Amino acid sequence: MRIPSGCAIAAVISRTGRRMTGGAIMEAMKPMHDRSNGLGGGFAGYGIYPDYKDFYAFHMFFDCRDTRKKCEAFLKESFEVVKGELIPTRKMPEITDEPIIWRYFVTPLRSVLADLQLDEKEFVARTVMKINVEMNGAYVFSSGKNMGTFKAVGFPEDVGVFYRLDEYEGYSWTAHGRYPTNTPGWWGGAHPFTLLDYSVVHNGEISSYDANRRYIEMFGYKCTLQTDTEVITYILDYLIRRQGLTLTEAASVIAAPFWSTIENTTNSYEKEKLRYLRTVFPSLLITGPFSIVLGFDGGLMALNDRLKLRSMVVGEKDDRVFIASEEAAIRVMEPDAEKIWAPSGGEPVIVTLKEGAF
Amino acid sequence: MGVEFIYPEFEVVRNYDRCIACRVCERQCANEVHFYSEERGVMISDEAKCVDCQRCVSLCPTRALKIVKSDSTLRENANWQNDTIKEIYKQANSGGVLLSSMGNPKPLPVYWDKILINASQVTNPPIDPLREPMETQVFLGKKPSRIERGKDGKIKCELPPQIALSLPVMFSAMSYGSISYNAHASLARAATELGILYNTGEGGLHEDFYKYGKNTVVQVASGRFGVHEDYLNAGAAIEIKMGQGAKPGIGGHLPGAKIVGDVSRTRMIPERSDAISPAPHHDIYSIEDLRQLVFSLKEATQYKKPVIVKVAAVHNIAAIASGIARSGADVIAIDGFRGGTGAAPTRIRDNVGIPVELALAAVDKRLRDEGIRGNVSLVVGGSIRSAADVIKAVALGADACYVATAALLALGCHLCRTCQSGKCNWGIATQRPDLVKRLNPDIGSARLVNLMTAWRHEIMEIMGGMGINSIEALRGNRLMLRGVGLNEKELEILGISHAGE
Amino acid sequence: MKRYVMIGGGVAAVGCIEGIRSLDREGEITVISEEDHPVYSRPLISYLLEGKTDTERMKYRPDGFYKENGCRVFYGRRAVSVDAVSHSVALDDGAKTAYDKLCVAAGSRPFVPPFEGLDTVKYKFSFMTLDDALALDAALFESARVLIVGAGLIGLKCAEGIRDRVGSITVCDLADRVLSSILDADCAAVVQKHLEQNGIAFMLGDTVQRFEGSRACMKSGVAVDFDLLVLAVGVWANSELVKNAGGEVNRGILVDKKMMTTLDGVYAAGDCAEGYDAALGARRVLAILPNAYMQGNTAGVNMAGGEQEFGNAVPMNSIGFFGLHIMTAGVYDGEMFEDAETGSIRRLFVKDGRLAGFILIGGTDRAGIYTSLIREKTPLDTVDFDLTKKVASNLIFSQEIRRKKFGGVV
Amino acid sequence: MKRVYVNEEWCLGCHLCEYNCAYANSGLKDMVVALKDKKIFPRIRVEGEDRITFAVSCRHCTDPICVKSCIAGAISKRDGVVRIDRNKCVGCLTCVLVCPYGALAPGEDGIMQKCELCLDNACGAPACVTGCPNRAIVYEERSETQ
Repeated sequence: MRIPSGCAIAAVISRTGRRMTGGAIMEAMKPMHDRSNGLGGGFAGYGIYPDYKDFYAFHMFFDCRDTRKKCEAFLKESFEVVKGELIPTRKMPEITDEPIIWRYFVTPLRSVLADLQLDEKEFVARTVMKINVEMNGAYVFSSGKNMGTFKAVGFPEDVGVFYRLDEYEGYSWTAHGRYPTNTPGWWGGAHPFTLLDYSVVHNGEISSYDANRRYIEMFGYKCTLQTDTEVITYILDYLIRRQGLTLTEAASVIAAPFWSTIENTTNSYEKEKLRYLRTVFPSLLITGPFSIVLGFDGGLMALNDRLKLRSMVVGEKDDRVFIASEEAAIRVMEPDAEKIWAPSGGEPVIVTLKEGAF
Repeated sequence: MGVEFIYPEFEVVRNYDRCIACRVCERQCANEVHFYSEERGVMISDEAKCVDCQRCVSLCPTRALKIVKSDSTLRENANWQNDTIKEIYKQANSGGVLLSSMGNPKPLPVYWDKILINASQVTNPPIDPLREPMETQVFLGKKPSRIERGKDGKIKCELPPQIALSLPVMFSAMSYGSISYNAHASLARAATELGILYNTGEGGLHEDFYKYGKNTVVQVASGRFGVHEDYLNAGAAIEIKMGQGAKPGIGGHLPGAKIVGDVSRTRMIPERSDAISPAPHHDIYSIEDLRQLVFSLKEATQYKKPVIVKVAAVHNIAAIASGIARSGADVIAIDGFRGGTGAAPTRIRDNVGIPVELALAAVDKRLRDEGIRGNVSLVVGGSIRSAADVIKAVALGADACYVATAALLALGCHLCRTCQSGKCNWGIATQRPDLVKRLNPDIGSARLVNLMTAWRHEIMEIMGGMGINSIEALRGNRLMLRGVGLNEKELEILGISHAGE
Repeated sequence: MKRYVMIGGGVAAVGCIEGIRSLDREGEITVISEEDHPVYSRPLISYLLEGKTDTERMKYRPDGFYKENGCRVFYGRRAVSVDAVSHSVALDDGAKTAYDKLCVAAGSRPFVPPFEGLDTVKYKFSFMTLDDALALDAALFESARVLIVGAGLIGLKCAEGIRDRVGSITVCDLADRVLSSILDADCAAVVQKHLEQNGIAFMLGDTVQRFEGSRACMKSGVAVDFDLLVLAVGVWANSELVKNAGGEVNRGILVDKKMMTTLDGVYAAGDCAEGYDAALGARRVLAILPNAYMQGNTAGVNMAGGEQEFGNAVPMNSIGFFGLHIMTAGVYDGEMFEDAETGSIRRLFVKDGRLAGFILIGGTDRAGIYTSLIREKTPLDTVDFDLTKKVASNLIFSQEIRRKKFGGVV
Repeated sequence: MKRVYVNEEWCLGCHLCEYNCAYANSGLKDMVVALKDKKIFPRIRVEGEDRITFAVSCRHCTDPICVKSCIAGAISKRDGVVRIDRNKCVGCLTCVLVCPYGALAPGEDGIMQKCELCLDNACGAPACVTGCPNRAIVYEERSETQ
């Protein structure tokens, strides 16, 4: 069953790679309290594990100790696990029924990769899919390097406190508060959704969902959660990592310009390229309202659906760029934010770290 | 008479209070049902000849005519129904195979009618097609599976040949010979105006219609009628016809009486010779043979034309489609068991093949399971009756639909299902010049354009309701469909949930 | 501003006025009309007697015609001379009217042979003008015995017009057949029979030797008693004005295809003019109404400075008696093709591969198609001549010609 | 100006134009009442046989010879439309003799009648055109060169 939802999103990045605690982004979610309904909140932080930056950080939920043991054994068959630990949390009345929450810093064994003739990232991605699809009671909710997602059932500001995000420092943060209209109230269903270092927070409900899902599943992705965000995450992974598209090109696939706009494009390569991408990936066009923030290693991309059916504003202050569903959230993070603007539909806003900044 | 007598199926009811004896009915009936009695000074009818084509009814200026089903009945019998008994009589009279035209009229399930479409409420806004752009364009053809870049980092934008359609509908194959010059002219002109394609069928392409080549699919069928190099290069795509939904497993038969003048020249066969297409292509006895034909045709057209392989929906259609998807073909066309025909043995038309809805669902799933859905586009036909059917087909996974019967209806066909007689009173399924001229392509093409324009509006309206503003986001979007009154197995094959789920 | 003068107020003059006005809205037009009536249709006088029309409906143009066309009309005035040098016309009241362009549309007058004893006949009538008709009308009575001298168009139309109002009608003519100017012997016999069936008696090949009061003594020796005498022997063109002014005349005033006489600035049109007959290939007087209008119209256009030729005039007649229609056109020259059915005759005359003339009695539908073949000199090998022989139909033309006729602006 | 044009390629020979014409000019509201058991005298006539048929009605010529030839002055051309004043017509058929298209024929009463484009009857536009099932008769503007 697919779960339609409305939501609040927010994000911040320091282009100079200056590390910020998770405190500010937690505050940003407060004024948008009404956009969530307590059934899910989450954050992604980039640059938070400098000490383990060469290892994939798997954040996992387990239903019981046995599952965890079984999963650890499975991981050790093909990964070197350099560290495994409980993710530190605060006990608080607002957050209940928590599963067992662990993180592992891992790297695939060279011998395994050689045997399978697989690229390292592809192997990691497949492993994540395999655990999530096949291992009952175990769920990988974060799998990138030097980044991590933190999510739970609850209001986002509470989720931040629960995960002690004020104790992490990263160069960029994204956040999400969820308003699902129907939910099993499951922790895995909260945002951000991630695969490798891609994380997506999303506000909207996409009408193209099953067309996108049935297409992307041809390439080994398994949409287990029936949420829009999951499929968007996989689409972006597919386009960027596997097809080698740039962020802008990927944006022009999922929020493709209208044919009439393409025909009026003056730059001939640009026109040919847009026409080509739309013809080649028709099933990855996402319709319906959405605003998303894609987090990746070294940057953020914000994108609206091509009709801009969901609100999203962007602002700047010095080296920082802020993105949120509402301007109020930006003002909380930086009362003096400048140059606030609402990007038009289908126009990606890409912010990357300055060369060598982090 | 006597044992051979079969009571006429229809009655001509003439309201003599209204009849002004203008004799339009007499002049317009190629079956010679009506005539004027000089002695009595009134019009009279021989209803035994009536096929209920409604031509006289439509042209009668005082609405003095109607045709009704005869109520002269045989004793009721749920097992031996009237039609069954009459068919027995006919066969006992003639010793022949019964012939029929147009699609299967039997009360078999129409899955389109058991599928309902979703719409947005609250959580997701419907889109108003009058205010927002709504895209219905589709491109049929193989899609590359990998993005390639040149040394300069730019994407190499060469695509395999594609068929561009302004909406996901094409006019399906009807040969020149089975239908008239003016019917072809109407289809060709309408397709051109609409930015879609029509299909020559297996009868070749009349020289007058080469100018509509950009909007033409040229067909290569087992009889190879009218196939030559210029023909192959004349169209926007080539279709290899392996089978037809109305008569899977058998070829075509156009009687010599229709092979006259331009028809004979276009088909490149002598006048008055029967045009018999064999059941198989005699150079295709297996899937690898098909691959050879696909590539022969591509060679002959410098790889510039997409190749469509059209098959009838039969039991193992998913496996067949999987084979075709790996044969080099660019598009697979699946023709369901309700598809029309200019003439087919009645038993075959009514009993062979499977519903296109199930075939489509199975094929789309199979190709996705095998990861080769992008190798080919899927076109489905066989009684696509409305914009809703198109929407449902696309949501089930079709790239586009083939439409023929609906197009003929727009041209005036009243589904009397006697195309095989060659006496079509509407100027469609005939080669008699006095009948052919009854279809003025100015009117015919305008009506086809009207019909498709109406469908496009409806498609946009329904898409907008679903919050979808481009047809590609609908393709294979089965969550937008729900079944009603379908059993678990049917739902499973269709890949949709039941309404309420 | 040009000064135009018309001598005559009939149909040719109307054609001329309308021709002038098609180019020149300003010029001054003067009409000298001997008759004291606004323009009316002379051929309708028999219908007037028959009761099929009246003097109001006989008006050829609506009442405001002259006013709307800015014409000055002198009713009841006769032109007595034309001075072609000083460009003026003298009227019978002594007045003179100067012109820049003059159109002589003086028509014709009945020709009355010098019958012996004609002066002894008390009730004798011509049948040409409205006044003639009104006079005859006043004289008719139920038992009247009428003798009509002349079995031509005028005499026979007169007979038809008065038949129901008199006791008997006898028509005599020196010619051995009716309508000798337009019918051959066979056709004339058919028409004569039809007229006889409708109560008209004939004495053909015979003529009056002398009148004795109300008795005509015929050359054949027969004596015919009558109450009323109608003289319809023929007409003379009124060409004297031009002749006296030095213009060339023959049977009528000689005009070229532009309707110009040999006098400078002087044109002639209608029954008084002798113009080009395309069917004959020579000039002759075509005293029929359509011709009068078209000649007048051509003259008018040329007088106003335009360029127009009337080169395809042909003799033609449409005439009916008691429900039987007769149409003729052209000349009866060359090979004849006949298609006769009961009660109808169709005779086509073909010369040099073109239709030269025809006679239709009975079936006259679409006869204009034949007329146009003559007028346009259409080569008959470009039409379906076998069909043409049977019926006047647009089916005789090629598809391409029909496309132009019915799909184009004509 | 708009005229009636005929394209015989599409004429079916159904004769509906004749009946629609007769009805339109009958002044009656019901076609049955107007035409039942009556011989019709339409102002448009279908000519031809079998394969070739076409309807003929007044061409409303630029330079109409009927107007010039009418001995009663009953035919005139106003606003591009050639009309006949049936009150003045005496039925001499001179117009039949001169019309190169064979477009005129007498009515039931022997008085001439002709197509006047249904401008004065209840139709307002030619009934033959409206009723033609195959657009063989059209009412439109065409140029001289067309």
